[in-house]
Amino acid sequence: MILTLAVIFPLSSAFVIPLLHLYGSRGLRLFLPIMGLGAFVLTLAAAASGFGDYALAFFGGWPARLGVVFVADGLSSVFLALAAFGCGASFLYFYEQMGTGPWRFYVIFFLLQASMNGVLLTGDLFNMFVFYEIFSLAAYLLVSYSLTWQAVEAGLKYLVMGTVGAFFILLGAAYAFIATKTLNMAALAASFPQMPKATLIVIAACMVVGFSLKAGAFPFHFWLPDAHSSAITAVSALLSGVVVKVSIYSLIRVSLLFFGDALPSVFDVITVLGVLSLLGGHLMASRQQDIKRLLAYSTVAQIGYIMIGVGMGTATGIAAAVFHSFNHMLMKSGLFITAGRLAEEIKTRNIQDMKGLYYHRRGMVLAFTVLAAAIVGVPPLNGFMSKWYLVVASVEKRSFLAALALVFGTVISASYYIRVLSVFYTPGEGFSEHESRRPVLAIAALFSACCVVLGLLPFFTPIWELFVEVGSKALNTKDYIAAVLLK
Amino acid sequence: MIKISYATAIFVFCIGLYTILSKRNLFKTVIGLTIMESGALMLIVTAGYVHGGVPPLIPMEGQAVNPLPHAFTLTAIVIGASDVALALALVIKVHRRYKTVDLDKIRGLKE
Amino acid sequence: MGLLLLCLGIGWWLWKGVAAMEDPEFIIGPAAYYIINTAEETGAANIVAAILFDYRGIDTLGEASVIYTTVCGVAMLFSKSKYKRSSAGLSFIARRGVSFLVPFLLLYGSTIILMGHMTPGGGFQGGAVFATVTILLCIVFGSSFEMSRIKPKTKETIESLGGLFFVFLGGVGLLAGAGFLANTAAGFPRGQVGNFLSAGAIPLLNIAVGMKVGAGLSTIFYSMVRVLELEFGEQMSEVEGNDKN
Amino acid sequence: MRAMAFGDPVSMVFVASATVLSLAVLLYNEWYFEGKERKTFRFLTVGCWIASLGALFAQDWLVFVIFVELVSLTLWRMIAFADPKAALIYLLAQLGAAGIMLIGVAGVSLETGSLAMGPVPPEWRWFLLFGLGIKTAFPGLHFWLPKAHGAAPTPASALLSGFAVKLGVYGIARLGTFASAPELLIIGSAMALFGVSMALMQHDAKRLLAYHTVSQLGYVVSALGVGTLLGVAGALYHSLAHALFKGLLFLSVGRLEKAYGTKDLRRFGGRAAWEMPYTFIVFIVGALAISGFPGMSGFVSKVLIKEALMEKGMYPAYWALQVASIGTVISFCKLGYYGFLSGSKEGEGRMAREGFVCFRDFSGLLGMVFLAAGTIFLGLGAGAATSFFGFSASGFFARSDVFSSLFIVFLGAGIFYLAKGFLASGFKGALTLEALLSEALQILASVRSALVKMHSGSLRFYLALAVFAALAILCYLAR
Amino acid sequence: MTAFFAFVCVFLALTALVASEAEEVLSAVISLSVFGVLMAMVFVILQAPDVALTQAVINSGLVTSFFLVAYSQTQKPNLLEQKQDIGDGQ
Repeated sequence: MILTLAVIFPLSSAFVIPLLHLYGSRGLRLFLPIMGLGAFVLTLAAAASGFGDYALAFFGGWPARLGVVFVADGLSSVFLALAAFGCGASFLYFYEQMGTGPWRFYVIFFLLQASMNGVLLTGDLFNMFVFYEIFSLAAYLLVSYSLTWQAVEAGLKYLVMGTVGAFFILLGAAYAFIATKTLNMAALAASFPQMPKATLIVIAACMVVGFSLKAGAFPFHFWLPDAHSSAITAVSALLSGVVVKVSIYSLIRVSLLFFGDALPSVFDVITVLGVLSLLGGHLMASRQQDIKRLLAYSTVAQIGYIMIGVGMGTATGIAAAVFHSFNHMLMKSGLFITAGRLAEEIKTRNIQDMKGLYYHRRGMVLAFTVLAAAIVGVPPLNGFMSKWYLVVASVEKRSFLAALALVFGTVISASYYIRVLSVFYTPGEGFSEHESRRPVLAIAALFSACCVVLGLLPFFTPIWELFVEVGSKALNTKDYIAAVLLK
Repeated sequence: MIKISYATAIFVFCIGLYTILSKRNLFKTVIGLTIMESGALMLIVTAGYVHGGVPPLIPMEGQAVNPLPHAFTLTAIVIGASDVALALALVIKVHRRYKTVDLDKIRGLKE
Repeated sequence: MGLLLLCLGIGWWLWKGVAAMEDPEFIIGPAAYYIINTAEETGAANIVAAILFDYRGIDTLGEASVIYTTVCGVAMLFSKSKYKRSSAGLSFIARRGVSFLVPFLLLYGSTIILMGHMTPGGGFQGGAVFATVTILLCIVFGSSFEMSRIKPKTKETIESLGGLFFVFLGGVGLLAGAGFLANTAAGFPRGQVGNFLSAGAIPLLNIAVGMKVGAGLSTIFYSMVRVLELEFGEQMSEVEGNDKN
Repeated sequence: MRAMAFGDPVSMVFVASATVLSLAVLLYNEWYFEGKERKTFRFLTVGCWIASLGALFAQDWLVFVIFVELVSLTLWRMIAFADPKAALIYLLAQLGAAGIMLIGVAGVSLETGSLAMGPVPPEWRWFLLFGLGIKTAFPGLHFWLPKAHGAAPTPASALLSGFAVKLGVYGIARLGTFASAPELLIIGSAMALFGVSMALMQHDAKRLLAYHTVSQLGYVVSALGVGTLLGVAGALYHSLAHALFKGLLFLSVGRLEKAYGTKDLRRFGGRAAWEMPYTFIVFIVGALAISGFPGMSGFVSKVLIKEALMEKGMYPAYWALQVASIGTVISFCKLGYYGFLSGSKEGEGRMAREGFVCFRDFSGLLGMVFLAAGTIFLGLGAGAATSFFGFSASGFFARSDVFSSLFIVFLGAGIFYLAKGFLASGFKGALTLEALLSEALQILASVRSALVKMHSGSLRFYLALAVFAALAILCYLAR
Repeated sequence: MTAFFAFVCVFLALTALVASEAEEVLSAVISLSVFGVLMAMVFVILQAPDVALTQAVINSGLVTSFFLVAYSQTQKPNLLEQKQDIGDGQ
């Protein structure tokens, strides 16, 4: 019941907004926060329901084998929580900045949130493709929302590459359907090992290419820096923090369920993509002059970290990847919100012109520093802990290339983040002296506080065992198949 | 019969991919998207075809064709159509700024 | 030349993937169940409509919201353009001929929607026919005429109402405790297979989707065509001439 | 993860050295800095002290790596005051070292199931050794040390060579089992010789001291390599003594630098001995200690190390250390002579009065006197100190040890006196590691520019690359 | 039946090639709608009436009209300067 509502409530609020705008625009100012809050609470509820045991929701009363089924297990509940916080923060930021003027933005925002919950919950391959299409279209539109020529060009390039990626996923789903004549993921997972090897290869390649193209892994990442840097602040925080993670979730779900034992070499491909994105992202980020492009390339690199975790294919690997996705959402959304707000206030995005910003906007720059320290991997913060678990996972699989890449990535990311921070802290010419408005500071402060808390948590509470348990549950497909099909 | 349609579907998919890669005109890219999408559709529909099949309507005489891919293709066609509509809207906007639809001139956002 | 090789390489791998599978003699998987039980479980004669609106209803809701996103997006992209000038209509003969044809087109579209659960057709196809009707009006009579007949406000209302109607029908299933978009399980009358009032909620869902797709696609076309400017000079006078009669 | 517990004798030694040194540096800061800088440096020094205490009390490798990174962060902040670029290189080297140690620690936690500090299975020992090597500036990995010391303000470099480098030694001590580790011996003696030879070539006082840190650590590492209780005791004693007298030397050079505004030996005033008598006296104490003059802490620890080496019959290492200590004596005579005694043309004009007007001037000297007293106490009270380690080296002041170290000191002074002209100029060293490093950076820069050219903005190229990657994946999966 | 289907498939591939290789965008769009109609015919042969109807209406009907509108937008010499239209520098 909760799972269906988590998708249907934001969807229906997206349908309601035009009516409110046309016939009762006074009500819009009241309804929007309610809808935003409702979507946030319902997504968290769906996450909570799925954490302990499998939570199922059958559509139309049909059993899993016939109709579509929503499955919430440990893996999807962590990503649901991630989506809830990310969307909540961006919604708050945009609502505080623009109010209810651009009501069409909210329609697309709620559609994006609904379809994201749909992808994270669905247990059916074609249904995942449909929801995937919705949130991709919504993402293309949000990127080109500001209608500046950069945003429109970035939106078009994102659309063309994203659609090519979507067609590869459609092809993969089609091949899976041809071989087994069913599209329910559990039924597919059961019948994948008996499939001829040639088809298996095609499905694996299509799925990996499609999802890593959407996630922005290295050879396919070219749209990401343009899209994330030319979008408005709320959207780039949303894209980098949350939208990219949903593709990672689908990659994890598909590669674990289908290719866990049928085609283990898929995980080596994912690791190689991860290492490539890590090196490429950091190298490109180290020469950027525009702060938002720097953060966008840093996202490509962090996606590389996550894919290395996934590529290990072990319980600790998946746990490290999931933990790092959550951390990265906190860090990157916070960084984009603070950097974006600073860039908007001083009307320039060039790092060199931001000299001496610390002495004029102390709160925002402090939050930026904590978040940057976290993303580089300075010990007490959560970035370090997730990097530590990634190293443990890669050492467990004896893949030293990945471990050394992680270390190399830390070193390079330290070099360019410190370059930015040193510009902030050198005393420079006077900007207009004023502190950003309350809510934005609150969001930034909340995110940096979460970074510190999550960094220290693994020392005092068994939070890491929780994640390893999520990873191991995601790994054993037999349990998933039994839970979905037999009930 | 089924193998021929599979071959055509894959060939059409490759033509679409080739159009996107090789042509410099933005409209040709969007045309390539449509062609690629139609290739994928044809692949899904032929997945459900059974020799000597009959359309899946209740008063069926003989073995009916598998109706499941038809539902997916319906959805995929409409998804493709909305993709193309959005792509064309963005193409118009890009044309407004660059005054051209030549892809090699639309390189404002570099490294 | 290299690009051709790339694509053919992909094509060769795809062909190897497909060639490895033998042709099916009979239907396996859930489709076999659908073919046997659609008649008595959903009462719809058209199995594809039954799958679309009953067995896998959430897919269609997703589908409708894909169109809804595109419509809202395209309207957003063009909402800031200031130029609302009417596009030139066609000659008198074309106008008279089309005005004769439009009612039949509307009739055809509505039959596709309403008979969706018996004959091939349904919400999407019917909605698309309605959209072609509005496009026809827009081209033949000029966009200002079409705007006067069907205001963008009404189109948006129809679209949103369609979506809400769909979600409401689904909610009925949810309230009846049989899961979202439940058809006969939620108490919708199944009726006799083959006649008009049958197949529970499927015709209603068809209407909802028809409203949504029809209004949506015409809004897309309208917001794209609206900013079409006039050729300077000769066409200007011709437009005034047409509008008088 | 049982993280914190009171350390055993090994960590107590390092805790003592850390506390003494940071106290001295705190006092010295009062004099060295003015205004806002003083406040931040006070805060940074205390932070560095606390972080190193955390590292020394850590009972498990992960917490140790975390606190070591925090120490290098605070030191980076200190160095960044003077020269951000050198500070960045320092921090990147430390982060890389910590990363590689992390890999080793991950391996350890996998093999032994627990993260407890202690002997490490041989397979992962190399990772940890590599990481700790960067920290203790093994010969190949020391590229950051001279640059960091050259640029850092004096208190920072005192802290840096005082106990930041010592944490690496502490790690190696924790790492070592009681079996003799031949690789440590080789590395130790190589470090000793390399450090001294490079120091002789320097004409910048701080870089000279930096290379001496490398060579003194060579002593400690080779002592650890011996593997016997005596070896470990010698190593610990020497690292404690080294922390004190190296800190003392750095602070005194710092006073020279502040007074004469330059670090270059060739341009000192020449009459510093008369103008700054107290600094000169304290410098002499430090120089004698480092060259192992009997009665100083250096002497005791060197004797311990040499005895340990002789006991296990490792003659090549023994003779390497002997030669290194001769070199040390030569270079400190050079530092003393050019720094304090002989003048040079450019240095004439500057005059420096060492007035004691307010507590601030006084506190600068107080810190150094504090360290000098510590060195002397460690030297004379050797009997009490060694009992602390649980064994009694009775005949400590055996005549043979006294004579051999006296002989080394006078031999070194003699050689210096003869080759004074040759050493004065100090030519640029031969193969500096910086060339190698910039070579690696060159490759990185070319890879990066190739990447930048790839992001040409043309959509067709992006898609072509995506399809090519898809094809590559297909071929890989199908092999 | 198979021979007829093979003929349609060859014709289909030809129209796709024309749609991609034609110099003039208008002729490419027209051949795209022909391609859509042919695809509808293929779906009929493959016993999929629903899909054929949708394909006919949407791909050869609506998508072609969108293409034509978009194409006319870009060909129309801009009567007046379009600066405001793009809403630069939001």
